[in-house]
Amino acid sequence: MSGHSDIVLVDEKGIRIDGRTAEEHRAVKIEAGVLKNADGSAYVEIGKNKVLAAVYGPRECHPRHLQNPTKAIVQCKYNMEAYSVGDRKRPGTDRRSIEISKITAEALENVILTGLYPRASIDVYIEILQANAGTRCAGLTAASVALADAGIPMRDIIPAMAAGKADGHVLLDLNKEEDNYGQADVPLAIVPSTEEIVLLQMDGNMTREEFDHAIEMAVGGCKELYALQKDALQRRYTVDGEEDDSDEQ
Amino acid sequence: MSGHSDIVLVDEKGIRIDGRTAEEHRAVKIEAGVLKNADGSAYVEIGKNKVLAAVYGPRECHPRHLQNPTKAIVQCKYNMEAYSVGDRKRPGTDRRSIEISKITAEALENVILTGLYPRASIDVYIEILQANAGTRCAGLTAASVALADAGIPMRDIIPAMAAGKADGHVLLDLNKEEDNYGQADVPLAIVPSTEEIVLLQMDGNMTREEFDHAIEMAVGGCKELYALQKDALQRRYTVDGEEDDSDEQ
Amino acid sequence: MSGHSDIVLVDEKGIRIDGRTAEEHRAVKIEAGVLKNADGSAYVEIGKNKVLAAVYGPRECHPRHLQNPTKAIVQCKYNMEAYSVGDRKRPGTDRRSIEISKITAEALENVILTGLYPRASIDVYIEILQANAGTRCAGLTAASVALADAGIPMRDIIPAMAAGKADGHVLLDLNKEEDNYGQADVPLAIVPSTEEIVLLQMDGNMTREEFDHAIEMAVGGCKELYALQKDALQRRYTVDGEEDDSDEQ
Amino acid sequence: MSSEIISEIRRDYIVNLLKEGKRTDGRGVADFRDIKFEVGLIESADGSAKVSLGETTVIAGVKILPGTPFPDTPNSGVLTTGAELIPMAHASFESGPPGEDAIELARVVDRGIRESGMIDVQKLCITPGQEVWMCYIDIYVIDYCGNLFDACNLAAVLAIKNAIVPAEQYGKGENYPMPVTCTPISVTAAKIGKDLILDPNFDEEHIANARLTIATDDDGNFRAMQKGGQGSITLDELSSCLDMAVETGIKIRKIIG
Amino acid sequence: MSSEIISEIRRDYIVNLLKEGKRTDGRGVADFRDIKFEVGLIESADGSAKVSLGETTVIAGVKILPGTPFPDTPNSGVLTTGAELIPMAHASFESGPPGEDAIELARVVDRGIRESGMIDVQKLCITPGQEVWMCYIDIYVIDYCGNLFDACNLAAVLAIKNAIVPAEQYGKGENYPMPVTCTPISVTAAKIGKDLILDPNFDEEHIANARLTIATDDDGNFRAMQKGGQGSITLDELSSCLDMAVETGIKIRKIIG
Amino acid sequence: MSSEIISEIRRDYIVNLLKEGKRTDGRGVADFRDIKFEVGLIESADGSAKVSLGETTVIAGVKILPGTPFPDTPNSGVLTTGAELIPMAHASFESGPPGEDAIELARVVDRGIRESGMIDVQKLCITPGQEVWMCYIDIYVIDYCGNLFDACNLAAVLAIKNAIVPAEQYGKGENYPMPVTCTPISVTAAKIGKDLILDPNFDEEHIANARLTIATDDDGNFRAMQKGGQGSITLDELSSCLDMAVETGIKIRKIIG
Repeated sequence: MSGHSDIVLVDEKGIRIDGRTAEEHRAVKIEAGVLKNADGSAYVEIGKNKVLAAVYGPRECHPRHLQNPTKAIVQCKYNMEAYSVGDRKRPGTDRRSIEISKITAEALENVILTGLYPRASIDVYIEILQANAGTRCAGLTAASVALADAGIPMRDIIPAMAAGKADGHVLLDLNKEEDNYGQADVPLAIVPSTEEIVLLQMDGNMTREEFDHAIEMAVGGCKELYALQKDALQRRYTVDGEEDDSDEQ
Repeated sequence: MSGHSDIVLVDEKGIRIDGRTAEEHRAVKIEAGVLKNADGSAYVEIGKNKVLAAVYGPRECHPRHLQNPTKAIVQCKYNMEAYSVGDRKRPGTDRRSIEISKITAEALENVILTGLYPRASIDVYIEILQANAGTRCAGLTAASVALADAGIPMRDIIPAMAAGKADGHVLLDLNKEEDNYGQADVPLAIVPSTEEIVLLQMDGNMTREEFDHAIEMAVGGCKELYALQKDALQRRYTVDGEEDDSDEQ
Repeated sequence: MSGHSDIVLVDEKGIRIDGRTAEEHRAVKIEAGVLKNADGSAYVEIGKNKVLAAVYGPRECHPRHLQNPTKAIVQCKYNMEAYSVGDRKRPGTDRRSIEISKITAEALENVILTGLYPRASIDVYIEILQANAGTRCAGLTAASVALADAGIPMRDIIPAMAAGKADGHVLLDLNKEEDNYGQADVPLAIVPSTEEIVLLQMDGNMTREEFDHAIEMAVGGCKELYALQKDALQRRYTVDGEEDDSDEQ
Repeated sequence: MSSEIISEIRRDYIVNLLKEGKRTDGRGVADFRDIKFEVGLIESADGSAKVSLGETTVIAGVKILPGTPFPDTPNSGVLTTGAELIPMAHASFESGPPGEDAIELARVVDRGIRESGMIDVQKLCITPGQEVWMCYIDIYVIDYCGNLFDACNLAAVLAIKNAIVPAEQYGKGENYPMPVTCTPISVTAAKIGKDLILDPNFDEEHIANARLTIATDDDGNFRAMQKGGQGSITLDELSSCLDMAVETGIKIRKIIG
Repeated sequence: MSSEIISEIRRDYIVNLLKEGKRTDGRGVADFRDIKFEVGLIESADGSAKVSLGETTVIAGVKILPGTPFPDTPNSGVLTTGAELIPMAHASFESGPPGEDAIELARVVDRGIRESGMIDVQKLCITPGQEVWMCYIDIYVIDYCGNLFDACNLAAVLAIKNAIVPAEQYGKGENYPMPVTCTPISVTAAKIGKDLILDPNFDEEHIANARLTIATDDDGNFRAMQKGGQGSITLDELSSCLDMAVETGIKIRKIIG
Repeated sequence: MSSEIISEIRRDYIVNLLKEGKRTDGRGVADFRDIKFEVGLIESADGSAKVSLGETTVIAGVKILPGTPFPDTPNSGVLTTGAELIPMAHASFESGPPGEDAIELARVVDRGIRESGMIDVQKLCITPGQEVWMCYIDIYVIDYCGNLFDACNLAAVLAIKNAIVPAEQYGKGENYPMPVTCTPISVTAAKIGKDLILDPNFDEEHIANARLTIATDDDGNFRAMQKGGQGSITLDELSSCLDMAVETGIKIRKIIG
């Protein structure tokens, strides 16, 4: 969010540098069940973002002092691979990853029926293979599908998509240039059936009007993504859950 | 203790750069019971040193393998806050803090009736808000008051004060310039009722005569400090232990 | 293994820079039982390498989750002391030490009768006081003697020695210059009674013929070393196991 | 921060009171606790502030040192915000490097300051492309009784406004006040059952299912937000929080001047 | 990686089949599982490859940045190889810094590449003595079903062959392909009882007493080896492994082109 | 180092003997154990010494490298002292970074050397303000049988006196001996009950309630002290310790030459 740029991000016809209109999200590809060992998994591409999510559990909770006698806990690790960004990222957790892992786990815990598995842990691993603005949303979107693929009971599947502002326009699903040189970013995740918000962050500068518009747009984007999540899960099960899928990545 | 300086630290009349005589300590302010959550707490200013101490316990000892079946253990963390010194101090423990924490805990354990609380831990936290030579003594002085404020049974309250040498003079309670450019520093803590030594360090260069003089002076300084510690505790309890005190810092 | 050098490592008569022939190993000194506290210990010099090994155990295994209910585990720490190499080595483990510790433990576990001590740990510590190419072999050689000195039941004692290639010649027991400027290094450890290989690494460039030659040479070197290991243990016990030995280092 | 540490009876009491729009400490749902503050108390810092929000107390200090700019912002000073949940502040806090709660706290406070453009980082350049001022904002929580997000935001903002760039000390010209453009104020709402309250105290915070922190600038525009907790927030609730954040921001700006 | 995680019945089944020269997945003792690969899949990397060896899947990416050479090799680029056993890949893998298994894996893969001279590091010099290309080879195991040594070797080799030195991006002249001289191929044998098999799957790997990894170059010369495990290997077995490593290296070089 | 590891019977035996002024190993209360030493044993170090104090054995090595001075002492070499309580030395020592005992040990040894001005750091300047010699003194305890403070002090002092500044190796002129001005000797007393003894062995150290280490220089002046342990020391006892430290320092200086 530098807000400063000589680049024109939205032209006079309202078209963005990657050819999209304001309300269009990037191309999405979702595959469920792409790993052999994990209890559930998913691969998601949103534009140039490439993300894998894997789920293990419900399983015994380690370390034990984190066990909750009334419900399962949800643990999440969001990790950017070394080659996923412009400069090489040094392996290991950083402050940004820890924050994203925390809010992702909180969002997922909202829909998982954790009460069914006292003392257990449900572990979600998100690996960013390639990053291009919007990885936390892509990661949460993939994690939801992986949880469904693992057969974890949930009250709904969570899609996540950001809206933002660039060149003064409210835009859906910012790409890297819009994120770097734009004026605001609002990642959002909702429970589609109820429109409840389970993840919301914002940074930049928005009036109330702009913000309301952004939320409306992001809710719309989430709903489109939701359809694609369900479609991926259907494809997964119409091929009978066979494990022949990793070559589709 | 560089021992080298063009600065005159003690003038021909025996007056030090901050106006004190050789046997005078810096201005002292002590307040007991300054925090809401801690079981006991104290705030101490000695010259430009500003120090907070908090006590939690006796409470269950973690990690468990440190438990002693015959008495409570005393754990201490001395910590310099990032902005407390000239250059910013990076957060996290360093070797100096670890050493000071160790000798502070040993001194306190001397007076605490640890035998009353087998398997328990008494945890002392010392935060240096502003440092100006003498923080380990100020910290131990504050910790003693915080322990008393927490109602931990002790055979006495420990004051701590250094003597040292600068410009060839033996001086009480070195300030930062005297510490940086002087020739010796002798931090001391005693049990006032018996004059037993519970903390003693020394570095620099002193003859036996100078050292004996320094100890005598430091013992005297400790006794003056002791009166101020007791006074702070009295003030604390004459206001009936009300928790309206943090604004007095 | 840079493989590039202007230095002549082997002259036209087949003599190496330290005066050895191709099949000669460096001078070896082995002493068993050199420490007071350790259950077993050994000091080994191979050329300019100076190595201490100590053994504690069988003793209770920590951390407990590593315990094996059917046998003892063997844990090894190989450590280069700060002053053992040309540049100062920063204290603490590095990736190289971790790898060497792992393969050393695996080799030793091969000959120790671990089944006799379920749930126990046998801990081997190798300290490199001075390094000059071949420390992993010297360390394993010393560790074997230390285990025997500790009275740990073993089916045999392991010697370890490398062969390699420099200036196109296959050579036994490379020294530092040969290791730095030569073309290959093959550390080997065997069970002398059966010629089984329990440690083998190789890096560089060797034809099948050269490699076979190197293995043959290293096996021969190991057997010579084995005689010296047994001799050291005999000397240790003919002085009745008295603990007067640390001055022989 | 698990909710288990509040007893069931206490929880019911709080929830039942809230149904009548009341809180255990007598506040209305949109009321903040008393704000007390002191600035400049740490002479070794270039700026400092101690803030109490009810019984929650935090200290923030700013240290400003010359350093090297990031390659992609060669003419901008560098901001770094840290928050330490030291064990002095609560029996549940442990020694050691910051955990996920402290990291989230520091990053949310940082975003409020950074994204509002509160500090004009262009004015923290010494030699373009070569040397800039590095501003370290370090926040220590010394007494934790709920709502650290807003207490730490206030302490950081006041310490920054109190700060002087120590140019003389480093032979870099005359000292000058930190170049401040606005006063970002964060306002945190907690959702307990279906009720929204502002500035949750310890007990309220620990029975809340969701938390929403919103930072506004002097114009009432939104500069940073963070939803926390496993609970959800409806679009209507979001709208209420936005309204309250703007209104309360105005009030707090008056209090701290 | 203890052998306890394979049941006794499963172990007996594998061992008994092996006595007849058969394996549970129908392979002969010297057969590798299917090798599938895709290169260039990570656009943010300068080179990348995804390799599946049966159901084991790993991704390797190469990042190439300008940096300072080591004082003793002032005209040579710098190689660094890392391997991460991320918890996504197997229930037994834990978060955190690489453990001894990951470190051994990375170092053995590194040796195969480094010691074979696969990369002509002299051609990675920008300004002699001052600036060279730093090549970071990062390997992530995403699905672990046995024989990581060979899968990671293949992924690293393919990612390196796919890599372009990004000179233009840093104003250091024209981009050029990674200077590759040969294709080192590692072949891992496992010893189960008295039998040697190549490319062990998960179950085979966990009941094996010893492991021998051998890397050969295009000429069939030996460039790196690593024996692992508590078991021993006889001189005859070593000889068989050397033969198989050369033969299989030729086959794999054909598969990956 | 808890006292629990010495049995009650052993403790009583030591204490009762001490009442008669006797020690379990036959020494008088102010006697040191035998001091054996060897210098220059580590050729890869620039100076080294191995010291045995009875059965306690430690090795110290000095490495000297060119480096950058601290801004506030631009013409002074830099000293760094580390001590490692490696698990080889005692069953109670664990692997890992130095704990509080090792840190206190290293810092007390460091103070004796630094504060006595033993090393004339001005003579370790290469180019004023730019380049100085960095002296790393690394001490490894290889057999721990009590009184590490004095054993490590001796090993460090002897290694320093043995050290040569390796100027030629770095093209910085001719090699020269470490510029040494005096021989600081530390003497440690332990207090058991009301009795003071010097050079405590393992058992004595573990039943002592307090410890006092005093370093003197060649003139018998005091350069560093450290009281340890939970016990207290009276002013009279302090006076005795000061006397003994001076007297014993003279004796030890004769032994080590």
